[in-house]
Formats: sequence, C-alpha cells, structure tokens
Amino acid sequence: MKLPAPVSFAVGLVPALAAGWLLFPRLLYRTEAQPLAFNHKAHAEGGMACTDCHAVAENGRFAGLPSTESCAGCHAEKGESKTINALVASYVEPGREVPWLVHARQPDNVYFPHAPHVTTGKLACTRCHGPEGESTTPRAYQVNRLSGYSRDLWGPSMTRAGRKEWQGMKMSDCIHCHRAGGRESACLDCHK
Amino acid sequence: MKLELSRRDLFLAGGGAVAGIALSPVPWKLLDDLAIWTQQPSTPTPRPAGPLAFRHTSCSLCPASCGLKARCFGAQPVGFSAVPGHPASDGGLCPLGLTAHHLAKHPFRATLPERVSGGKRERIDRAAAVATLSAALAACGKNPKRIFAVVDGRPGRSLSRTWRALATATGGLYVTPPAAGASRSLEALGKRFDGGSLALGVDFSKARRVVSFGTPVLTDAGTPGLLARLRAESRRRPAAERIEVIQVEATRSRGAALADRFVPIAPGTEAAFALGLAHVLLDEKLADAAFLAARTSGLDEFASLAARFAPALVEQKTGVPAGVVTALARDLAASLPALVLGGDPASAPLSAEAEAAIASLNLLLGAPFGPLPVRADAPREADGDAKLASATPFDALPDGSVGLLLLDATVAEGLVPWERLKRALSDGALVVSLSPFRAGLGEKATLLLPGPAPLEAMLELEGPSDAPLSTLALAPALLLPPKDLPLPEEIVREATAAAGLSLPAPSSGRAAALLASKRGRIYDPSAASFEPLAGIASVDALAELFARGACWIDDAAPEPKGRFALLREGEAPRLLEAALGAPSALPARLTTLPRESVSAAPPSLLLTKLTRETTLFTPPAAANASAARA
Amino acid sequence: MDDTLIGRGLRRTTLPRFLLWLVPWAALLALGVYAVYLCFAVGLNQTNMDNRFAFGLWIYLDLTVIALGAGAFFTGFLLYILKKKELKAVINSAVVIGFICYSGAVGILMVDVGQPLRAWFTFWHPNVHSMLTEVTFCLTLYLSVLAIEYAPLVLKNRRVKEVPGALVLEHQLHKVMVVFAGIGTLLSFFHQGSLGGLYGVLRGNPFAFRTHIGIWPTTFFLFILSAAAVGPSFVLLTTWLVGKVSKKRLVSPEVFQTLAKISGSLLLVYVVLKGIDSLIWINTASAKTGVQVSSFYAHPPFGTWVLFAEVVLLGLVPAALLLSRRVRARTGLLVLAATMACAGVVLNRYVMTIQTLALPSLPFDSFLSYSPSWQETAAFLAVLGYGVLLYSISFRWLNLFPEERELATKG
Amino acid sequence: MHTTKHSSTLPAHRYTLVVDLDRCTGCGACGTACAVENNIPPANEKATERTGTVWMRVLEAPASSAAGGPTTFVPIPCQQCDNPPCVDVCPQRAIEYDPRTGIVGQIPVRCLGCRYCMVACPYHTRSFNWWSPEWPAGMESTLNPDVSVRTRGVVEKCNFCVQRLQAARAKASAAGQKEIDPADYVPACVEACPSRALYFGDAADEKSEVAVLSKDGESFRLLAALGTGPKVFYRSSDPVVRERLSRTGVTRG
Repeated sequence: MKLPAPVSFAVGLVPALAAGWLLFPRLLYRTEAQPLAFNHKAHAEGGMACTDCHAVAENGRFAGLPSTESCAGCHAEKGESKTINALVASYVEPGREVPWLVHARQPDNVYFPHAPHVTTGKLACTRCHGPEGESTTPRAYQVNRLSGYSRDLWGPSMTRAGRKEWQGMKMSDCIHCHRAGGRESACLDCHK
Repeated sequence: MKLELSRRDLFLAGGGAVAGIALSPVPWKLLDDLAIWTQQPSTPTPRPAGPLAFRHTSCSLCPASCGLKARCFGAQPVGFSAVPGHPASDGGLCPLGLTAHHLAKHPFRATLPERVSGGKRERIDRAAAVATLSAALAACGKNPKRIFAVVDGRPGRSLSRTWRALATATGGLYVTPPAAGASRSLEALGKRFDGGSLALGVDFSKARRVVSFGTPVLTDAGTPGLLARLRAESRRRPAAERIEVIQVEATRSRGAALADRFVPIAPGTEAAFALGLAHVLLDEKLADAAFLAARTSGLDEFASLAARFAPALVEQKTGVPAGVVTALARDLAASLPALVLGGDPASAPLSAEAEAAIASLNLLLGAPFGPLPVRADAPREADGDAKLASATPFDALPDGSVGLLLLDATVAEGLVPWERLKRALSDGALVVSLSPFRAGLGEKATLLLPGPAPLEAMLELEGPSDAPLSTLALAPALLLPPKDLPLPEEIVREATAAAGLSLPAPSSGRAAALLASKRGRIYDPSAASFEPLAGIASVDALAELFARGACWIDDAAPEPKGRFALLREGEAPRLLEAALGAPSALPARLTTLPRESVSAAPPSLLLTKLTRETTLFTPPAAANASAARA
Repeated sequence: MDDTLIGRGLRRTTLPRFLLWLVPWAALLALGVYAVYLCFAVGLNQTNMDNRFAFGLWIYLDLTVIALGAGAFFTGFLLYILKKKELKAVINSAVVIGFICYSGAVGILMVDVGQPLRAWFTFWHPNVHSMLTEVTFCLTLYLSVLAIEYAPLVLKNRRVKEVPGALVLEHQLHKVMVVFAGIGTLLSFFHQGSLGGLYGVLRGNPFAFRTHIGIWPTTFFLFILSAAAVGPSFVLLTTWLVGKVSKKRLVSPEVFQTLAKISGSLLLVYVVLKGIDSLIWINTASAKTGVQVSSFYAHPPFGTWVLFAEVVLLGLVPAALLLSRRVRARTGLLVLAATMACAGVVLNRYVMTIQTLALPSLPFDSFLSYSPSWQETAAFLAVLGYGVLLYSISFRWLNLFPEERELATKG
Repeated sequence: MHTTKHSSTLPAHRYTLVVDLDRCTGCGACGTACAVENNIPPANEKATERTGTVWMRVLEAPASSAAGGPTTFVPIPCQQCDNPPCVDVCPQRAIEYDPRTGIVGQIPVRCLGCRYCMVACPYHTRSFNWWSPEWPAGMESTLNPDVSVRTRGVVEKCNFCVQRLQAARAKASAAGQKEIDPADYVPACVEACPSRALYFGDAADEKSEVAVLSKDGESFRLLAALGTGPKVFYRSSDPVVRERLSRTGVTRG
C-alpha cells in the first residue's frame, strides 16, 4: 500500500513540531535552584516596600540585592523558620553574601540606571519586574545554555506572543517603551 | 498488506520535518540566541564588589607621597584620582600612583618567604625564615669583615627606630640612601651655613628662572606636574613674571626637551659651567650684592677662584659658546629670583664639586630663603633613652664588609644600585629584602621576606626632602593583605630574639610626637579643609583624621640668622681641580617612566601601555640593559 | 569514471598527469588554509596590519580580484542583454572565473574581519549610508547569482545529466539566465562602484576623497568602468593562458577580436574620465583642504610616476593597442595589451588601498610602510591555488568552451 | 534627564576637551588613568605603538623650531567630531553620533572588526583588539564595573568616559534634578593630568571654561581643514606650534 502524500508529510511534520515546541525549550534552558526559599510576600505583608531592600542610593546607583548585613538587621538569630535558620547558618554567621540568581540581570555591556526610571520616570517596580513582590517562594532560575543569560530577558513564552509588559527585558523591549513615550536615546545611554 | 515506502515518501517526510521546524520557535529563537552568543564576552565581566565609596589615603610609591582619592566598590579600589589642594601633591598623580592598586596582584608579588640557595629559589615557611635570619644575625659582630647593615629608604619612621636599634644591637650600620631630586644641591648649600647644617627646600613658585643641571624638574622631581603647571600659568602673566626653565645637560633628556632653553654641555663639566656663570656675575657686578654682603662670607676667595673661569675657558671646557654663558648669566641676574639645581641621584648624579659650585652660584643669585626656603623636618619620636645608631650615608658603606644586609621594603633600586651594594658585601653574605615583590632588589636578595604590598598596610609617609615645607601622612591601608602573610617585621623580631639579641618594643608614637609639636596644619581630604594642629584635641582624634587620609603640613620656618660660606674650608683647590678636569663619558639617554627609578615597587603591568604601546618611554628591559652597561 | 565525466568529443590529459598538475596548487591552498586557521585561532595579530595600516594585502586582493572577475558579469551583459552572440564561446569560462574571484574575495574578507561570526549583523542592522554595506549586500547576492549561473554548467556534465530532472532544471535555468544576467549586471554595477566608493567617501583623507555625483563619489563610477573595461581583457587573457597550458584551440580568433575591441573602447572612455576626474580632484582637493595635490606624490616611492603609469602607460597605451586592428591581428601583442590593461587596474586598486593608508595624515605623522606577514601572503596565494584548482577541475569535467569540440574536429 | 524627556525640549550639550599644550609634559598619566577607568588590558608581549590598544595617545611633535626649542607633546584621544568621518562608513551601525552630547559612541559588541572606521579616521585614535585581552591572575578584581571589557577582534576608542556621564545622570535623577552637575562628569584623563593641561566641559554653555578657551586665538583644532569639526581643541602660546600643528600632515616641509 502506498501512503497518501499528506500522511507522509505529516510523518515528518508532527515530530518536528513536537520537538520544536516541546523538546527545544527544555534543551535550551537549564534550571537552577535559588540558594534560599525567600518569601517576598511575607516581607511585603510585614509592611516593607520594595525600596526598603532594593534602594537607589543618593549617588544614583541602584543597590540591587540587599547585603547579608542588611538581612541580619532583622534575622540575626536562628529559630523563626527553616529558611531563616539556613540564612543565619550559611550566610549571616560566616559573613558571606547570598549567591542569588538574579532573574533580571542584564548582559555585562548593558547599563540600566534605576534612578531615571523609578525616581524621575515614576515607574512602578512591577512595570518591569511584574508581581515578583507577591511571590512566596523564589521562581526557579532558568538560564539560556547558549547565551548564559536569564530566561527572563526573553520572557516565559517561546514566541513572545501575548506576553505581559513585564515579561521580557530584551533591548527591543526597552526601545519599544522608549519609542512609545517619544523618549530618544543613544546607544551609549544604555550600553557601557 | 505491505507498506511501500518510496523515495517520494522520504522527501515528503523530510519536507514535513523542515516545515515543522520552520513553524516552531527553533530557527527564530536560535537566530536570536546565536546573535547574543556571538557577543559573549570571552573576557572578565567586572561586577561591583559592593557599594561605591570614595576613600582617601596617600601614595607610598615615591617620596612625593601624593594624596590619593580611591574609588572603591566595597573593599576593592578600582581607580584613583588626585586630591586637589592636597598639601603634598596639590592635585597631581603620576602613572605609577594611578595604578598603585594593581601592585598587590602584580605577577612578581611574593606572599611567602623565599630563599635562594645554590642558585635555586625556593619557598620556605616562617620557621625556616626565622632560623636562617637568626643564624646570620648571631654570626654578625664577631667578624669585623662580616658586619650587619640595614638600609632604610624612608628614615624617621617608627619602624626606622627598630632598624636603628637592630644596628645598635648587632654593632652594625644603619644606612640611609640619598634622597631623590634636588636634595644633594640643597645639602651642599645647607652645609655652608655657619649656624650648622640647614635644611632647605625648593619653592618653584618663588622663582623666575630655574636652571637645572640634569634634575628632571619638569618631569620627574617633586610634586608631579607642579613646575610645568606653574610655568604655563606664568605665561599668561606679564613678561617680567614668566617662569623659564633652563636645562644644562649632556643629553637631550625629556626634561631638556621640555625646557625653555636647553644648553648642551660636555658631560662632567658642570662645575666649570657653574663657575663660568659665577665669573660673569661677579665680573659684571650682576650678583645679588645685598644678599652677598648680609648673608655670605668668603667672597674674595671665591671671586679669585671664579676669576679663572672666563667664558672663553668655559667654552673650551664645556663646549658651550662663551656668548651663551655670558647671556645666561646676564639673564639670570636680570630675572631674579632665580635658582640653580644640581643633578638627581636617581638619574643624573653630579660630583660633590659640581654641587659645591652650584651652591655658590645659588648664593650669588641670592636664592636662599626665597626660592630655597628653610624647612624643618616633620616631628619624629624622640630617641629618649634608647641607644640608637645614627645614620650612615649610603655612599659611606665600606666595601667587602657586610655579612648580613637587610633591605627595608622602602628601598628603591634607582637610589641604591645593586652594583654598589654588591661591592659592600663580603663573600657568602646573606641579603635579606622585605620587598613584597620578586623584582628589583627583592629579586637580588638571597632571603626574601615579603611584606604587605603598597596600600595593604598603614604607612608613615613624609613628603620629599626638597619640598618647601615638610608634610606627613599616616596613610591608611585600602586593601587587606593576604590572610597568611607572615609579617616581615615579626620575623625579624623573632629571629633577633632567637639570636639572643634584644630590641625595644615596636612603637607607634608618631602621631603623639606630631601632636606634641603643635606645629603646622592638617588637611582633611573629605572636607577639603585645613585645621591647625593645635586645635586637635587628642592623639586619637589625630589618628582618626589620618585614618581618613589626612595629611599634615608644616608652617613656614623663620629665616635663621647667620651666613653662608661661599667656599668651605679647603674647598677651593678641589673645586679648581675638578672644574679643570677632563669631561667624562656621555651617559646613555633613557626616558624611564616618571618616578620609576625612585619607586621601591615594580610598575604595574598596565604601564606596558606606556612603555610598549607608545614611544614615549624606554621599555624597562632596554633601560636595564643600558644601565648595566653604564 | 573519469572518462565518463569528460565531455564527449573533448580530449583531456590522463588522470595521473592531471592530478600531478593539481598537487602544487593544492599545496598552496593547504598552506593558505593553515594560515587562515592561525588567523582564526590566534587572531589577526598573525598579520602585519596594525591600527594605522588597518587594511592591507587582503583588502587590496579583494578589490583586485573583484575588478578582474568583472569579466563574468560584463560578458554576461554583452551576451544576454546586448546579444553579442560570439561571446557565447567564453561565457562559461568567464562565469567560472567570476565565481572563483568572488568566492575567493568573500572568503578572504571573512578572515579579514575580527569577528566573522558577527558579519551577518550587516544584514540585520545595516547602515544604509555605508559603502561597505552596499558591498556586502551586492557581493553576497551576486555570489549567489554566480552560483546559479555556474549550476547549468555542472548540470550539463555527462554524468550529472543522467540524474533525472537535472536536464529539466538546466533547461529552466537556461531560460531564466537572461534575468540572472540582468540581476548580476545590476548587482555588479553597484558593488564594483561601492568598492570604489569605499575610498572616495573618506572625508578625512584628502588623497582618497572625491567629488560626489548624487550620493556617490566619482570613484564609484570609475571603478565600474575600469572593471567593465578590464573584465573582457582578463577573459581574453585567461582563455589564451588556458589554451597555452592545455595546448588546445578553445575559441575562434574572432572572439578575441571582439573582447579586445570592447575592452579597448571601454578602457579609452575610462582613461578619459579618469583624466577629467584627476583634474577636478587636483583643483578641488587643494581648494577644500589646503593640500596641494603635488604633496600626495612627494612621499617616495609614490611619485607622480604612479599617476602617469596608471593613466598613460597602463591606460591610454593598452587602450590604443587594443583598438588597433594591426595589433589585434598578432596574438602576442594582443595578449601584451590585455596584460597591460589588467595591470593598470591592478595598479589603480593598489594605489587606492595602499597609498591612501601610507600617506601621513596628522602633522607629525610620517609616511608609513607595511609589508604583509607570511600568513597574509599564504592566504592570498591560497586564493590563487583555489582558483586554479577549481578552474582546472571545471575545465576537465565541464564544458567551458562550447567551440572547443568544433575547433578540435576542424583542426 | 535626557532619557525621560522629549527631545524637542532637550538642551543640546557639546562636551568638549581643551588641551593646553604648554602644560603637557608627556608623563602618560592621562593614558594610564584612561586605561584604568576603561578596563584596557596591559600590552600584549608583542604589541607595539602601532598595534596597542590606546584610547588616549600622547605623541611627541617635533621641536617647534629648527634650532631645537621645546618639544611639544600632543595627547590625542578620539576627537569627537561633529561631522565624524567614521560614523557613516560602519556597515552595521556600531558607531553613533549622539546629537544631544556630541559624543561619538563606538559599540564594541556590535562591531565585526572590519576596521573601515580606522581607515576613515584621519586622527588614528582607534584601536583594534589584535589580541585577546588578558590580565594577570587576580588583577581582574581591580577592573572598573562601570565599563564592559571588549573582546578580541573589535575596534574601540575613547568615548569621553561616557560611563561617568551615565553615572552623573543617574545621580541627578536620584536627586530629582534635570541637569547633571558638571563637576560629576569629568573624564578620567582630565581628572588625572598632574599639570592640568586638560579642560573638559560643555561648550554649549557659553560661560563654561571650555567654551571660552576654545574660542580664543590660542586654540586650534587638528586637521581643521578637513571639516570634521572635532570637539577636542588644542592651545599653545607659541604661534609656531599652532601653525605647525594645524597643518595637514601630507604637506611636506
């Protein structure tokens, strides 16, 4: 019996589609675990603002993630929870910094100043970072095996279709927002 | 029923696969990722080691002791800028200082004691270092041909007291190298003061003519860039206020190339040239008569010496046309205040006679107290009851006599040449260096006890001895030394004890001594302001200021009473003989990095940018080769 | 196998002798491949180029081979568009030579850039103002056109023909060849021109900078014209050389006549325009930048003799020779004239690349010298080795000269 | 802040460097500070003055008169031309002229290393990375985190320490100001020069030191005749120096 042409075609098409849509993302990204099960929501419900830990300094530099020292300001001793015990035992007591895997970390040649966006532009943190502050456990960190950068730069969807504004931090996303606001920029505004 | 698979089916399936892949994210996502992948740095990706902060300290690489403003991320300095208004440097920095933070990571850095035996270099532990040193210390003093000598590149520090005590305990010598820059000329002049030795400094801002016999005044001496800056600023002023630099030198050095006038001269005939200028000044009655009458003695004797150096003879000796000699002398007399500086111990040393002639010339021009002000040394700890050896000049180190040589970390090879040191050593001598680098004298040592690298320890830094006013900084450390670094001072102390000798406890009374003097003002770099020292409440407050990078500067010293001798006792015949002698060989023309020769540390590897990637400077290898030839 | 690959009625040397002939060229290619490997693995520090002499032998080579390879597009243009039927005798050979020249140039260009993996960014983020963008686009596209023009030759091979569909494809390709010839001509005009524009737009270099006509400097047009002029000469030269080496009559003498006439007339036009351009340049360069043109020629070895050699000795003279019927009648003289014409363009490309870079620019600069490293030279020679290999193989197994069989049976 | 304002309301800045040749002693501090600030690697063993990566090159111009006379040292960074010959030649837009600052930016990650811009620049202020950048072990910790390190095979040049401008803008933003404090934006070379031969500022501000200095009779520009419009000015009190250095180099004698 001869196979009808569409069937032969489909024999190639279907596995290729499956590989491309299902297997490829798994191959492209590697998942890494965060060092501590940090609970953003608990901190936020405790009345803390994002900037209490992630502040823009007077010199305009964004402090990024808080140092172990600032964590120790509240969590100097063990006892409250398993996570805090781990924090104290592994980082506070030996005086080490927590090796967080930063979802939003940009490539080395990118210069992103928070001050113009947050202080001058009055953008809410969630505008670019999404509802990170509501998370109870840190999202798994996914790293692109080819580029070595966080998956968040591309966004969760492989096609980037229908993504929310805060999903994706590619240069085109920056440019899109800047253009939409009529804000001119030069390469060296955001590259170093 | 049998399934027949034809080539057509394969083609179709292949086509389907291609279509499937094309319709999946694979090609497009890969294209994007590959684009990013091609931009991947195969290079270090510098990340801040903490929040940005600025910290102040002083540079210890050369005697200029410039103020440093360090840009630090966390504990890591990533760059320096100069401190405008700083009493020691007033906003200048040289390439060496700008890269001082690299030195702790220099490829020549040593962090463990090393011993050279049988031509082989090996790392040893602390105990072995102590044992080696104590055996050598114990052997000292027994044989007069195998004495102990310690060379201290920065005398007057608290640590210097330890070295002096060690020299006393072993019956050895405490040796101090010559200071860089114009110090020799100033010493020669100071010795002629009848009230005893007088310390003088150089104040370029008070001079209109600077005659330099090879001192690199524009490039490499004193505060970086100071004279160049003063000269350029004076060019915008009326002609009568302009500063001119006249370089008298055998080769067209960098300083000569930058000078307003370059007078090429036969090498070794500087004394004749200086006496020729003196001749014209006296012959034409151009010398500063008031100064001569009030402040000098022995004019007649000197005049009869100078009378022999008519410009025609000077032309014959030095190769400088008589007209140039006359014109220069007239110009100097017409543009007072003027000052004359001799050679530089590090790059172009002059004979004692040439320095003597230059001292006399300065007197004829009335340079002292104006461009050559009196200065006092920074307050030091009093010796008190401690029996401490006094300093032996490096030149006076006897040949073939040293069995144990200790080279402090501050000793620069440019001022203490290894060839000269070798002459002083007896056979089988142990040469101990405290340099943190396996380079320069540290490389020559047979026992290397590496200490903290620059910026890794607090240092007492006095400004250069030819500065118009003395300065002092207790410069705080910016970096932490390696965790297991055995401190060389401790090793020496242990070895001394093991050899059965005793040393006074280490002292750190410099701040107290300074405070007690009540002299001068202190500059706080973070506030950019001066405060009188008398206003500081306590030693702790002073120490805290120093820990923030402060720098003390002395008050101007009052003009002393007394006279300078135009010639010292019995000096005339020697001077005459030297000035009439034959010229010496032409020195090699090198342009080393500024201050490279007076720095105890090797230059940062980054300075290969200047030595290899520009033609401005002689590469170190070539400089070493030609220094060896000379 | 070998016998069945050789075209019917064509006589070729024995396989061992053929392989022996290939050996030195393959060795040259292998050495070049090693040099290229060094440049990729160790970096471009393997070359003697530097920050001041940032272009060197390779760019010069690219400019030269692309000018000489112009025979491909121009013969195609003459044959398919202007219907010069006699040129059918050399079109196949011209296409192969064009393909060799262009692929060699693109290959060397990929070695010459510091980050070849990013070279495709030019397509993604093109700067439309850059002559190099124009070069890159046209060169890549034209290389594809050449590959398409090459394809029918392969498809017509005796054995390939047996593959089902090959002949059909060949026939289809043949039908659209006129379209490709047109596209090829257009693309070639642009990239030959933009290669000239490469230097003509250098506003910072009064020696290279030229008056613009529209958006293009005059060198844009001069490069097109000079390439079109020497293309036929180079086809003539290679055809003659292949005939000599293979000891065969490949084309009838009329073909040489036609090529020479076309080359000579275009060369004459080129020389006249080049002369006019030089006069304009001499009069405007100094007016604009205060530089007397004579000072460009005051830095030996680049004296005014260069200009003389370029315009008269290797321009006007070969043009006159090629246009003279009596010269054309004698093959020796004809070949000499074609060689001179090619040499003139080779010199022009040399001057544009090397003299432009060697002349001092800042007031305290001195005249710069540069000599290529062995790696650069080896990569250069590899293009020659590759060219001879590909041409030899094509000559042996493909039918490069349609008249050859006829001439062989006749004579 | 520029990035948050419409372009039409932006005042144009013209960052300008003035070099006082009377003051330069050729000490190399500017180039050293530049290399430290911009993470330029130490010279490769085989590097020469023609293959090195140097953003701020100091050249020794011949003596100002035939009789010798003082040597002039000429520090030459990228001249930041207003009519740059390099921008248009780049095939993939790795060079950009920022009309708001006048800075000619080179983006190394976009660069394919064709070196056409180096050929186009008459000032020879660009460097190609002929070697991979290498630091001795441990020395990477001294690198400046505000500047990314370039890889082998790309072209780089001075950009007036634009990272310092970025930092100054961020600082102004954090303080709620629209304009930067001029004291916050000083390139490393200017900050380092011990004889204060370098002046830097915004020449769009008529009262600024650079605006005044660059306009007086002692200032000139290199190769001004080419019409590139550099924003690096040189000045000398010596008319001979001015005349000699404003010539085009191809002119002999």
